[in-house]
Amino acid sequence: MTGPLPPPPPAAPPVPPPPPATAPVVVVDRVSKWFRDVVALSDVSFAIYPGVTALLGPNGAGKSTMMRILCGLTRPSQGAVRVLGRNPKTDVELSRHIGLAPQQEGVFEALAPFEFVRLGAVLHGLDDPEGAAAAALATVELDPSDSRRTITYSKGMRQRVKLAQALVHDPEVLVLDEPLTGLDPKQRRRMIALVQQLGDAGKCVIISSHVLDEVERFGSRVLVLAQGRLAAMGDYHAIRNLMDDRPHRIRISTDRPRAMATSLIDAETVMGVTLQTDDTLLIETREVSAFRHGVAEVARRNNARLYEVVPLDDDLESVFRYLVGSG
Amino acid sequence: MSEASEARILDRGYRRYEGPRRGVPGAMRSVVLAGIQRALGLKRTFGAKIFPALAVMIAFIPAIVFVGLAIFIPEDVRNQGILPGYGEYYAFIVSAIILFAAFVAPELLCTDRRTGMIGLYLASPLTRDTYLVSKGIAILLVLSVVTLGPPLLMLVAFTLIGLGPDGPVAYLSLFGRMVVAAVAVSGLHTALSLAISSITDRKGVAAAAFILAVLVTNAAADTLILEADASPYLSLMDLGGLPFELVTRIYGEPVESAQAAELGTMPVLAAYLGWTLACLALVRWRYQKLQVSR
Amino acid sequence: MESVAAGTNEAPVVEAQALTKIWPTTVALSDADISIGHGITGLLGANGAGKTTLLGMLLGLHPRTSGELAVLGYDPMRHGAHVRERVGYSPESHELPPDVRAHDLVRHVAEIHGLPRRDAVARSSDALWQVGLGEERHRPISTMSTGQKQRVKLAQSFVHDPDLILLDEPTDGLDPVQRDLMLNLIRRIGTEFGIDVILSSHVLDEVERVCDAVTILSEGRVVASGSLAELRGHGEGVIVEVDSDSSAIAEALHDRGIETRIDGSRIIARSTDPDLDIVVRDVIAASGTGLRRLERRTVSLEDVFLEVGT
Amino acid sequence: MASLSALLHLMLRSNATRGRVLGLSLVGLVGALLGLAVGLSESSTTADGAELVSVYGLAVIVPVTTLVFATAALGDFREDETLVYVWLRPVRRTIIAEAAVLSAVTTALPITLASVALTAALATRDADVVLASVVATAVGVLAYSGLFVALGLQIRRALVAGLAYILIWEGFIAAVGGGPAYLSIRFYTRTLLAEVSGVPLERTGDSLAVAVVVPLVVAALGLGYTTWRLRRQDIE
Repeated sequence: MTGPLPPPPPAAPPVPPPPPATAPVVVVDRVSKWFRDVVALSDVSFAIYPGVTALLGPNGAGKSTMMRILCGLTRPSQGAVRVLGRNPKTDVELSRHIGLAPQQEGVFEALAPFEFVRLGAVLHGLDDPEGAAAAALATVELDPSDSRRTITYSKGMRQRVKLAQALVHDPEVLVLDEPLTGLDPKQRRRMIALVQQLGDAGKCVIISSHVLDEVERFGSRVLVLAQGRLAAMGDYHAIRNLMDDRPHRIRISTDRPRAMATSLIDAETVMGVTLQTDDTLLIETREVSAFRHGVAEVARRNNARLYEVVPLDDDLESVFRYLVGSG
Repeated sequence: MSEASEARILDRGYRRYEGPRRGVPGAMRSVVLAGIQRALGLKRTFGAKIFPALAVMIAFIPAIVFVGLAIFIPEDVRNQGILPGYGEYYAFIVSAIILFAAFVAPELLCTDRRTGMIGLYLASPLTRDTYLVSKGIAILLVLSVVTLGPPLLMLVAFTLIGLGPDGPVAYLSLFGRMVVAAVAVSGLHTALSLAISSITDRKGVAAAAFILAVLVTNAAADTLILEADASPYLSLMDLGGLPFELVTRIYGEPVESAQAAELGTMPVLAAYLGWTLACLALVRWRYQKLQVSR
Repeated sequence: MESVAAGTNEAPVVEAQALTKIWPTTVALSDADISIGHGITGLLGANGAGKTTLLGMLLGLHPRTSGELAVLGYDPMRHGAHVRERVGYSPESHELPPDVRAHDLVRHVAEIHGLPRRDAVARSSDALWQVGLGEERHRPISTMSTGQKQRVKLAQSFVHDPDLILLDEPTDGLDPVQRDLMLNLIRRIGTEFGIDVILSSHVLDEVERVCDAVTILSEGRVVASGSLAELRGHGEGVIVEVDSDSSAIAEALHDRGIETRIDGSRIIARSTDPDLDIVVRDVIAASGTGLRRLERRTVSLEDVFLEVGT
Repeated sequence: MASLSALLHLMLRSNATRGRVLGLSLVGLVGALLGLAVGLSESSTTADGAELVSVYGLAVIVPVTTLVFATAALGDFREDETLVYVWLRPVRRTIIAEAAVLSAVTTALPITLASVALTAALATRDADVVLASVVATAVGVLAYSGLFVALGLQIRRALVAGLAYILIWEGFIAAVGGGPAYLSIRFYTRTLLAEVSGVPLERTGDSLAVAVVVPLVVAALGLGYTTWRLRRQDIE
C-alpha cells in the first residue's frame, strides 16, 4: 500500500488552508492504520491549527481511529503523528496538553461527577484540584455538589461530565469524539457555544460529528474523511465555494413564476427552468454565484414576491454526500 | 403476445402477515430453543463451541467406556461388578456438570442484560416471569444432556451384560427414576446459577461465584462431618453435594458413608426444595426490580 | 401528507388521561393527557422529558402511578401480552447481541411475537430486505456499522407485522446519508406498509420531515400536541442566508421594523407584517449581496420546542 | 504520590464492592469454621491443623480472594472502556501498575489475613503456626496480586482463566509435586508455612529464602509486565 497517492476527489482543495501565522498544533503525515485486513485509515496527511476543526465523515470512515491515534491510544500502522511536535503514543508528558472526551459512554460508575473530574485534576498534579474540578463542571453547567453517582446520569449529562474531565487541566488540544450525540437541541446549542468559545480562546479543538447542520454552525475548518481517506479539507465555506462550479438546483417560490422564469433565462445565469407547481420553479444553474447576486433584483423588477429560494445541493449534507459519493 | 404477457415484474412490496400467532406459548418455546442453541454454542463461533463440547465429552466418555467394556468383555464386567450404579455414575462426571452449570446460566441471563436483548424480550408477549421460566427450562434441558444422557448409556451397558431391568414395566419405572434424578441433579444448580446470574452482569464473576459457592460449601461440609465429627445435618448446607445425595436416594442405592446414612430422606428433600425455592425467589425478586426502557 | 389508517381498528392508537408516573427519585410523567391517532406521530422532548418512560408504559413495562392508558384500545398493564403481540419496539440503546447474526436475531424476535418458525424465517429475510440489508444479514452484528445496526433494529420492530411500532431515537448516531435512508424507510412504513408509528426524537428537523403529528413532552408534561400544520400556524417569519456579512443585512431589516436574530450563518426575521417577504427582497436587492437561501418559516417546531422547554 | 493515592482510592472505590467483600469474607469464614472443627476434634494434631491452613487457607482463600480483586483492578476498567481516563494523564505507567497491585493487596490482605490467621488459630492453637500462616498469606497475596493484575489487563475472561489456574493447575496438577510444583505459588506459601512454623508438611521445598524470594520475584515480574502492557497496549 505504498503506491502513488490516490487520485484526489474532484472537490478537494489542491492545497491545505492558508496557514495561520501560528505553527500547526497537530501534524499528521501519511498515516495509515489497518486492523488485520480492514483498512481504517489510508495515507492521510493534514495539519491542524488553533481554533475549531471539525472532523467529518460517515460512520466507519475512520474518525474515531484518527482521534485515538492523535491521543496516542493506538499507534498508526504507518506514518507519523506529531501533537505539539511530540509523539502521543510514547510521550506521557504530552497528555498534560491533551483533553479527550471519548465516544464510549462508560465512566467510573462508583464515582460522583465531581470526584471523577477531580481525579483528572489530581492526576495532572494541579495545585487546586477541587477548584479546577468545580470550575470545569461549572463550565459545562453541572452542579459540583451533586453527589449522585455518574451511573445514574442521563446520556446528555454524561456527555457533559466527559467534557468536564477533558477540560479540567485546561489543555491546549481538545479532542471531542461525537460530543453532540445523545444531546437534545438545547443541550446541543450550549455545547456548540462552549466549543466555539474554547476555539475563540485559542484552543485547538478537534471535534467529530456527523450531525452536520450543527457543524455548519461552528463555521469552522473541516476535514472530511470518507472510507479511511481524506476527502476534503479547509474552510467549510471555501469547500462550499469550490463546489459552485458544478450544477446547482434551486427551488424558487413566487407568485409570478412565469415572469421570473423568463427574466432569469434572459439574464443568462440559468441553464434550465422547470415549472413545478403553480408557484414553484426549479432552476438549474452552473453560475450559482451570479444567480445569487441577481435573483432578488430580478424579482423586484418583476414585482414578484419571493417567498422562498432554497438551494437543493448547498447544505453541508450535500457537500458531504457529494464528497463521500466520489471518495 | 403470449410470451410477452408471461413476463412481468413482481412487486416486492410489503406484505401483511395473516398467518397464525402463537402467543405466549410460542414465544416461550422460541426462547427455550434459542437458549439451548446459545448454551451449546450452535450458530456461534468456534470458540463458543469448545467449552460445551468439552463438558459433554467429559460427561459421556466414562459411560462410553463402560458400554465398550460391556460389549467386549461382558463376562468380566458382570462378575467383577465393574459398572457403577446409575447414581454412583454421577461421581465420575460431577465436575463436568458443575462447570457446565456455571457457564450456562450466566451466558443466558447476563448476556441479555448486557446487550439490551432483555428490552426486546420484554417488548414481546413475554413477561418477566414467562421469560425466566423459559430460560430456566432451557438451562434444565441443556444440563439434562449431561445429567440424563450418560445414565441412559449406562442402561445400555447394564442391559448388554444382562443386568438390565426385568421386563417393560421395570424399564419404564427405571426410566422414570432417571428423569427424576436428572432433574434433581440439574434443578438446584439451575436455580443457584440463575440466582447468582441475576445479581451480577459480569458473566465471569457469576461463573466464578457459582463454582466457589458449590466447591466451598462442599469442602466445608465434608471436612466438618468427616474430620470433625460434626452433625451430618450439616451436609444439608452442601450445595455441591445435596443434589447427588438426593439422587442416591432416588435410585435407592446404598449411601456411601455412615454419616450420610443417618440422614433421613425427608430432610434431604426438604433442604433441596428449600434451597431451590429460595434461589428462584431471589431471581424473581431481582427481575421484578429490574428496570428496562426507563 | 395523508395518513393511512391501519387495519379496521377504529380505536385511537394511544389514549391517555391524567397519566402519571412517579419513579422513586423523579416524576417521569405528570398528569399527561395524550391522544395519538393513526399515521406517524413524533414524540418530541428534551432528554429526560419522559419519552422513554412513556414508551415503556405503552408496552406495559411499568405500572402507572395513576391515570388511564389505552394502547390499540387495550390497557397495556392488564392485557400486556395482547398489546405487545401487536406492537413492535426499537429501543434507544445501540447495543445488540454482538455475536448473533442479524437474520437470526430478527427471526427470533418474530418468533417471540408468536410467529411459527417457517413464517419467522421468511418474514425476517423480507424485513431485512425492506430495510436494505441483503447478504449482510448473515453477518454477526458486531461486524456491522452503526447504520446497519439501526436498520436491523428497525427490521426487528416490524418483522411480525404489528399494528403499531415504537421507535426510540431511531436516527441517533447516523450520518446524514444514513439518516435520510432511515427517515425514508420510516415514512414508507407509516404510509405504504400501513403501520402506525410513534417516533421519539429530539431532532426537530427529522420530526418535521416524516411526522404527521407531534406530541411534545417537557418535564413529564404534554405541552403541545396536534398535527404539524396546527402546531406551525402560530406566526410568520423567514430565514435568510447571504453570501456576505449577515449582520449588515440583519441591521437593515431591523431598521425597517423587523425583529431579527442571527443564528450561525442564518438570519431569522420575524414580523406580523404580511409583506415581510417584499421587505426582505428589497433589502437584499438594494444591498447587492448574493442570496443563498430564503425560507418561509412559520413559528416552527423548534420555537415551540424551545419556548416550552424553558 | 498524590497520583498514586488518587488512583488507589479510585480502584478501591470501584473494585471493593460490597458484594465482593461480603462473598469473599464468607469464603474466609468457612475456613475459620473448618479450623474450629479441626481444633475441637480430639484426634487431630497440630500437623492436621497446619494441613488445613495450607489446603484451604493458602490454596483457596488467598488465591481466590486476591484473584477477584486483582483481575478487577485494571480489568474492569478495560472491560468498561474507562481505562482511557487514567491512561491519558501525565502519570508514569509504573504508578498505574503499582496502584493496581496495591489496591489488590489492600483489599485482599485484611480479608485473607483475618480468615487464614483465624483458621490457623482455631485449628492449632499454636502461635508459631499462626505466625507462619500470616507470613505465608502476606507473601502469597503479594505474588498473586502481581500475577493477576497483569492477567486482568491482558485478557478479557481473566477471572475464569485465573480460577482455572488456581483450581486445575495449582490445585490438581502442581499439587502432586515434582516439576510443576515449582511453577505454582502455592508450593512456596506451603513451604513458608512449614519452615516458619516448624511443623513438617509433605511436598514442600526446603529453603526458606527461596520460598520468600520466588513469590516476590513473581510479584515484581507481574508489576513490570503490567507496566510494559500499559505502554504498549491499545487503549479502548
